[in-house]
Amino acid sequence: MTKDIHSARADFPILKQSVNDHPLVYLDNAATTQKPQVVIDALVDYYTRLNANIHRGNHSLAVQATEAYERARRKVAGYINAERNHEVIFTRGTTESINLLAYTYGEKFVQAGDEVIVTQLEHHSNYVPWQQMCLRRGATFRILPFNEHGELDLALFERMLNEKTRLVAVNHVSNSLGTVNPIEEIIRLAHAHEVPVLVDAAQSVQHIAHDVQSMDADFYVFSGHKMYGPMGIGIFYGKEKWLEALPPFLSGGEMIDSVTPEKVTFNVLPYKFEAGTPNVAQAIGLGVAVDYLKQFDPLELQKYEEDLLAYGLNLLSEIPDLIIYGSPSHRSGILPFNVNGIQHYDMGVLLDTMGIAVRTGQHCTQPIMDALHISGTVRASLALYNNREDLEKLADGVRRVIKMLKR
Amino acid sequence: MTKDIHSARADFPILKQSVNDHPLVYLDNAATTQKPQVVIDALVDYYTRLNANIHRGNHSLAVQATEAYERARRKVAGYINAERNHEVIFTRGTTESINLLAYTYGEKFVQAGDEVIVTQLEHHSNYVPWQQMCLRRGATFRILPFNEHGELDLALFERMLNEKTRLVAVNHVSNSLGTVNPIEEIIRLAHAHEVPVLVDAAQSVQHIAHDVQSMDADFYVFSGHKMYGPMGIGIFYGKEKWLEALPPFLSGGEMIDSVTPEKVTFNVLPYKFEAGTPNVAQAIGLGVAVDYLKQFDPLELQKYEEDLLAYGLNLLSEIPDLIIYGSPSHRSGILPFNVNGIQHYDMGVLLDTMGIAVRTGQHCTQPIMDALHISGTVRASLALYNNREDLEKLADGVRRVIKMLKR
Amino acid sequence: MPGIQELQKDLSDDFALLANWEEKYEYLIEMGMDMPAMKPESKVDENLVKGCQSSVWFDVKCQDGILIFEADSDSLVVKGMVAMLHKLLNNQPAKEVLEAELSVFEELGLWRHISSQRSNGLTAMVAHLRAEAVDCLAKGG
Amino acid sequence: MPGIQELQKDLSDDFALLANWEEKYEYLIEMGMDMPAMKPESKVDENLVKGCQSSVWFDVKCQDGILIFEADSDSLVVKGMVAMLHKLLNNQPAKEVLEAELSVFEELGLWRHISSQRSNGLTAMVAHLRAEAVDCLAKGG
Ligand SMILES: Cc1ncc(COP(=O)(O)O)c(C=O)c1O
Ligand SMILES: Cc1ncc(COP(=O)(O)O)c(C=O)c1O
Repeated sequence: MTKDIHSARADFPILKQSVNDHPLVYLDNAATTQKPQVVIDALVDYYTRLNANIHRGNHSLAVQATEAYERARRKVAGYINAERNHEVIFTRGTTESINLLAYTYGEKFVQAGDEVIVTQLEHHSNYVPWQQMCLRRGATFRILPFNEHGELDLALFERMLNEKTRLVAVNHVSNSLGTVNPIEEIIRLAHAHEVPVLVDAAQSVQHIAHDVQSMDADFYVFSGHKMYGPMGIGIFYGKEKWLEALPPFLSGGEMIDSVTPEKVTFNVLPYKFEAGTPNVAQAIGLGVAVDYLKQFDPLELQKYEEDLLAYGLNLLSEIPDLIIYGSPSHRSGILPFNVNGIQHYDMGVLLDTMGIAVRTGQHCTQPIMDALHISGTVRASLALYNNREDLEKLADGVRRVIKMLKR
Repeated sequence: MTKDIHSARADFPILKQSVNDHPLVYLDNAATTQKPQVVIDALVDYYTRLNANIHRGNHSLAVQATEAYERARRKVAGYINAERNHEVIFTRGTTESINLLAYTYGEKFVQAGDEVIVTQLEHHSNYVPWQQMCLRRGATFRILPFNEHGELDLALFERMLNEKTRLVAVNHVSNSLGTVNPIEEIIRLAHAHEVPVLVDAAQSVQHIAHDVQSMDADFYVFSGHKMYGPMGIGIFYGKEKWLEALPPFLSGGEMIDSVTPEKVTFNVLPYKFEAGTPNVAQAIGLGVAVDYLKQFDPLELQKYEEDLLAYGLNLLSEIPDLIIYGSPSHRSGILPFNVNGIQHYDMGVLLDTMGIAVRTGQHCTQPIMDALHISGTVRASLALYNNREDLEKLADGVRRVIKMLKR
Repeated sequence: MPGIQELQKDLSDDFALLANWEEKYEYLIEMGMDMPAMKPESKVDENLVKGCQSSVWFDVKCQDGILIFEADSDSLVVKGMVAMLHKLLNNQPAKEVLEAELSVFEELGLWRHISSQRSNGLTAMVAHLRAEAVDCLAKGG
Repeated sequence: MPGIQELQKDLSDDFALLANWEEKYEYLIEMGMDMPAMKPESKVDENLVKGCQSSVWFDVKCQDGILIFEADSDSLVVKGMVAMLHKLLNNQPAKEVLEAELSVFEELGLWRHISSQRSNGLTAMVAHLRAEAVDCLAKGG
């Protein structure tokens, strides 16, 4: 039995709130999603019944906490269909995962004159770490631009790949435009040149495909807090052969096998990359978020969210003077817009007075804004608990703001 | 009105549990402490009422969450008496804080031939990052040994300091022996040679002095989960002049001011060091833990814990064949021991059958174990909710284990 | 010229008549639209109080210990807030500006979400005006 | 020689008589003490199943498809567990060892905290014996 998507909203206690005397309409899900009660309960349960430092302890709490933590890893591994559980590393979030790779891969595999390719559609977190790594290593930082639809040009990408290319870092879904990039095709082309690919799945893992084996991703990263899990937990997935080849990133407790003043030997995977006390509570919470998501039929969920997005785009496009950015053939979860003559910031503040939460500004994607020659957008972004009414309120709100400001 | 320390125990719900059919006696506090109900409630409240991504948002939830996060920073800054709030950086924990410094300070200030001093009393997390950094930079990794009391020799330390020394990294309290190191004296000596000092306060901030200005620490790091706060949050404090001088560590969202393909300018302190979505819930939880701690009179709290330690050491020392490690003139929170002929591991497992949680093994301090020529110890460690009865149960338990194993 | 305290009282009385957040914001935005326009040539970089999502310009002069300023913003909401500051602090003695407790902002609750913005916030703007007031006093003294 | 299933049943019956965790552990430790001693010369590095906090040695031989082994540990608790494995799996056909469902460990719950230990855990030991059983079958077949 799969769970009915329309029943989801009731599982999220924060959505019952009023904000500025209006029932909350939460449309800032690309920034962070809200949490179902089961995830909140899992945290309470952990701290009330189970809390202990894990792995090295042999008292009962430590053992149970260790088991719960490793169970969470297996759940995540199952969710993204990793071949092996130890290919799943817990980090703090997408940003840390990408930095982990930029430091370790850079140190081991990138030399002066080499090239790294990112796209113009990236979040700063999948842009700046590569730019900085290229600066450190004397490598060339190359940027695949997007076209007038907000899409990447694969023919151009293929021409950029060459024997100096060491890595491609690309998001599956753009957090700013919602473009769904042809990730399988990108990976296939890169692999044809024996170049590994990092997939930034921060905006895709919770909405569309998330099978790392079928897309053949070498590295795959995302944040728990954007997929209904707690803050402070994220995933760095890597194929075993890569994880074995990379040096460790952070060092300290937990990732050590043995230490002498002269040298250290490192622990096996996944521990080699998990220095210090792990975020046990948050990992367990993420496991529960995965359980929550797995109650839904994945295709039904995807269809529900796609229909919702189409409905919202349609409502907005009927508003005079409203511009929607990008027209990719496949878009997920994001409604990016502006109204001529109205500052995105003003739109956000005034929608908030009506209890409608959207985000405004650059969304950590200055390269996109620069390419579009704008200072920012209003961004409404969807989650599984949103419904048509939310989008109707958004469209009504936008019309009211236009009336307030355009006199 | 200050809170009575004897009332503390009732604030920690997990302590009401039974483990293996015995009421839990939790003596693994150096690994992680339990959480008072107010901290658990703060997490629930956050996710039920406030959850949003912070700083860049201008809807009400985002603003309130931002305020709560920055309020937590101010609370922590007040607690450690930082001169400026932006000297307090949120990280995942002590280990990340130390790695942050090792990477950034190493890159900027350490050249081939330079020297870094740590002590033989360090946790792997304050040992391996420096060792690895020295390997990367071609610097010399120097280790100040401890003497037969488990204490550092300051005269020797002074002789090790020279014009090539770039940094001293030392813990305030050893997590393995409980030695309280003469931190003011160490800092004074280092500063006389113009060498900055990192204080690993993971085992001290919650028990003894925590005034960074009076000890004149250049860098001061600790973990929330060891001071009654949530997992997944820690602090990296640095004097403003140092934080301004250091390059950023992780890059990505939040720590950027502006980005072009060629270059990036970084945000101001503290954001320069906080890449990616911060652990908002956990930071707020840590702020509440600080509030909780501040209810007690600090001197009374310290005295209570000191008396408890003395009481416990005394009880243990009466047990035949029991060895207590170290005899420092000032010890905090830690009871490290073994019984002749009994594996520490067996002691831990069998105490656990009686509901007594201790830790056994190396405690991430292999250099200490190697120096003592042992494979590990049993470690009982204290928190403010422990009482004399806990220690009596521990001593009784140890006697029963001896009876079980020595026939 | 009424004092800052009196002006604050007037403002809070005005706002008290408004029924809900939207009306309050509407009133705020109107105040911005009614504020005397800034000379275009004053909108130069050195007058910019740089913000993250919107820009604010302040052109501040000091005449005999009195602070006189023009201001503008590309955001109408921020401009409304600027207009409130203008109503309260323009043409006031620098000394008064420095000592004023601007409780009305807290009291109305209207811009708590603006005030905490990192750079273009109320705090930044007030800090800017206070710094100018200090300079003005220094000159005068 | 009784089969592994039968032996498991016996063990769980024995443990069922014991009142509490301490007694169960006492019984376990006794089993370890009663296990035939390992030849000191067999305690070499290649027989070590390396652990984090305690060491376990296994010296496994294969005779006509039958697994024969000696074992020891410097931890009495682990040695007790090793003795249980010895009681169940020593002198059993490699094929049986490979196919055995060692449910008794789960059932008794006694060593859940040992079994999840990273390296010196039950899982590691069972995996070691299974690998030896595979070798033994390969030789035999
Ligand atoms: C002295 C000391 N330093 C560092 C650490 C590492 O702290 P964390 O695991 O929270 O990063 C610990 C924790 O065990 C410690 O006791
Ligand atoms: C596409 C993308 N990548 C990376 C990130 C950074 O994620 P986090 O802030 O959780 O580290 C985000 C979040 O905004 C994102 O949308």
